[in-house]
Amino acid sequence: MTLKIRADLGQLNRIREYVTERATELGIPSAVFDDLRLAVDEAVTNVLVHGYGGAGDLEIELRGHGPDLHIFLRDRAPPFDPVGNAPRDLVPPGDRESPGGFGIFLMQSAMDEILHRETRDGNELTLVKRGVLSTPASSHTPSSSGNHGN
Amino acid sequence: MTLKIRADLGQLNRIREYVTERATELGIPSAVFDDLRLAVDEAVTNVLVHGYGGAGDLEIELRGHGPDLHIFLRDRAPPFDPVGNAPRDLVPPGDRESPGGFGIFLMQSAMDEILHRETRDGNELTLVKRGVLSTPASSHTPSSSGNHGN
Amino acid sequence: MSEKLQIGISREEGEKAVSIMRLKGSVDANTQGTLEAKAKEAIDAGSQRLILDMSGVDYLGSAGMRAIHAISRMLSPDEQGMRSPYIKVVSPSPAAAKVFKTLGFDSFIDIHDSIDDALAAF
Amino acid sequence: MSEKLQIGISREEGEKAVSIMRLKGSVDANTQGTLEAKAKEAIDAGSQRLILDMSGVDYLGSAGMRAIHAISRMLSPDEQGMRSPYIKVVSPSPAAAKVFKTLGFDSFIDIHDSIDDALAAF
Ligand SMILES: Nc1ncnc2c1ncn2[C@@H]1O[C@H](COP(=O)(O)OP(=O)(O)O)[C@@H](O)[C@H]1O
Ligand SMILES: Nc1ncnc2c1ncn2[C@@H]1O[C@H](COP(=O)(O)OP(=O)(O)O)[C@@H](O)[C@H]1O
Repeated sequence: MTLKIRADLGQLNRIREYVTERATELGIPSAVFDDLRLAVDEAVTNVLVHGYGGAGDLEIELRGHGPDLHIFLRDRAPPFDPVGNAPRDLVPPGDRESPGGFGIFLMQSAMDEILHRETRDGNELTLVKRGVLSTPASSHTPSSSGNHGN
Repeated sequence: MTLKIRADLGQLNRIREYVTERATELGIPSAVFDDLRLAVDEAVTNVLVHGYGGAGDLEIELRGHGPDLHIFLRDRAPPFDPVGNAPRDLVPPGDRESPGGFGIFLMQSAMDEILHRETRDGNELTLVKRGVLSTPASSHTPSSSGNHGN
Repeated sequence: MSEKLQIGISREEGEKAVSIMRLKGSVDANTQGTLEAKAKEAIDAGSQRLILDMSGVDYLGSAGMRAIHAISRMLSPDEQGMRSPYIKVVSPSPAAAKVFKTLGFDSFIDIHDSIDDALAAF
Repeated sequence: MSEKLQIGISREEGEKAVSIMRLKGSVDANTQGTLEAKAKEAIDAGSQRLILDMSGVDYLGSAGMRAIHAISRMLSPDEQGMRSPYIKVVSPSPAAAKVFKTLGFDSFIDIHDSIDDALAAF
């Protein structure tokens, strides 16, 4: 179950809805949905705006990994690691003319871990939210579509 | 526990709050409060406006009578029986220039029974709401202040 | 607890000449006049349509319904129809909505869940 | 489900030159420009203070916060203070309120439960 989409900013709504739908299917508590939608929206927005300069191909996959949720975002944009480029400290918005770094900060605060790796033709970001899936004791659950990675 | 008050329309708020407070003390379910406040407000308003022509003395008492609530309203205004003067059918507001009779209609719809009697110097209205008090089986509960009537 | 009636008024931008009246507190015989007077001010200042935002109303009795009826007549003095097209009510409490229904006002005046829905219905 | 952003604007009667913007839908990178443009219109038309009614907002992300920051700068271009005195936010969802807090905007912009409370705070 992967969403493959030629995306521009007009698709952000649809992408957030996809996250909600898949999270529902996976049985994730709805209290967590806001964090997932926020993290995906921020990550995708940055890829579209800074990576593609507007529009480009995206893949979005939500998959259980034991009790954890992994959200994979794949693009074909120039390599960029948002974690390595996370803002140091957040400066209050009143303090400067043009505050920034909000997106990566929010993305990190909404998830437990964010991993970046360069792929052959772009980037794969893994957004991890821990302990949101209820699994049969100590099993490693493959997703229904199998677990053959990228 | 009787509220004795020299009332004008500016006291309607306070009178409705008194109803809420006493109903709470009596353990009446809060779902019923709106009906009680509505009936008392409409009855008191009519006494003030039509009976006293503005302001006058009022007594308001909420008392359990088995499972039923009795609300007594006593005034010293000219005798008037709202029940005997209830509007026949309610005409939709769009139908006529100046619809009226709303107050008595609402009062009746909010309560199970309304009794009027002339007293020595005015009126006593009894607004009855049935089955809103939980009582020890089949007892006739006097109110805490005793049951010596008017 | 409950308060007397306070009314804030804002004028919607656009062609429709709508004013939004935010009611806060109690609409009873004591405050009926305030409501009618504020509505008249808005109408005199050019508003042809009114939205009564009742989300802040903690009490509504027959006096409020008389006020609403009077206001609907200010807005369409000649009409004698079943439905008042120039006044909409937004977000009454369950108790207030019951008063509307009991007196048959729900077939006289539209009730909406949001200001935007009420605006769209004009 | 969620919608793009629609914005209704009304101008509060009174001395304070306040406009109330009712936001409905999503505030994201796609709609950030709409929000900024509508606010600019209101400011150009004379509004010196803005209330953003967020009760209808189903998504707010960093783009929305950049818009709010930009609007606060339009309203007070010279000031470089800790608190923006000319913009108030009303009734954000819990998720939206969390975004404000996470980014430190809660100490930059007042958040209120009702339009009347926001108005009183100007
Ligand atoms: N996918 C990306 N490709 C290239 N640069 C990026 C990407 N994502 C983020 N950036 C850079 O990181 C900066 C910080 O991003 P972010 O935290 O979203 O803040 P903002 O967009 O508010 O400046 C951006 O301004 C941009 O320069
Ligand atoms: N306590 C009272 N004393 C005298 N007349 C009364 C009294 N209560 C009601 N009335 C009369 O009954 C009429 C109907 O009352 P009501 O149903 O409250 O409608 P409204 O006040 O809207 O006309 C009043 O107009 C008034 O003439």
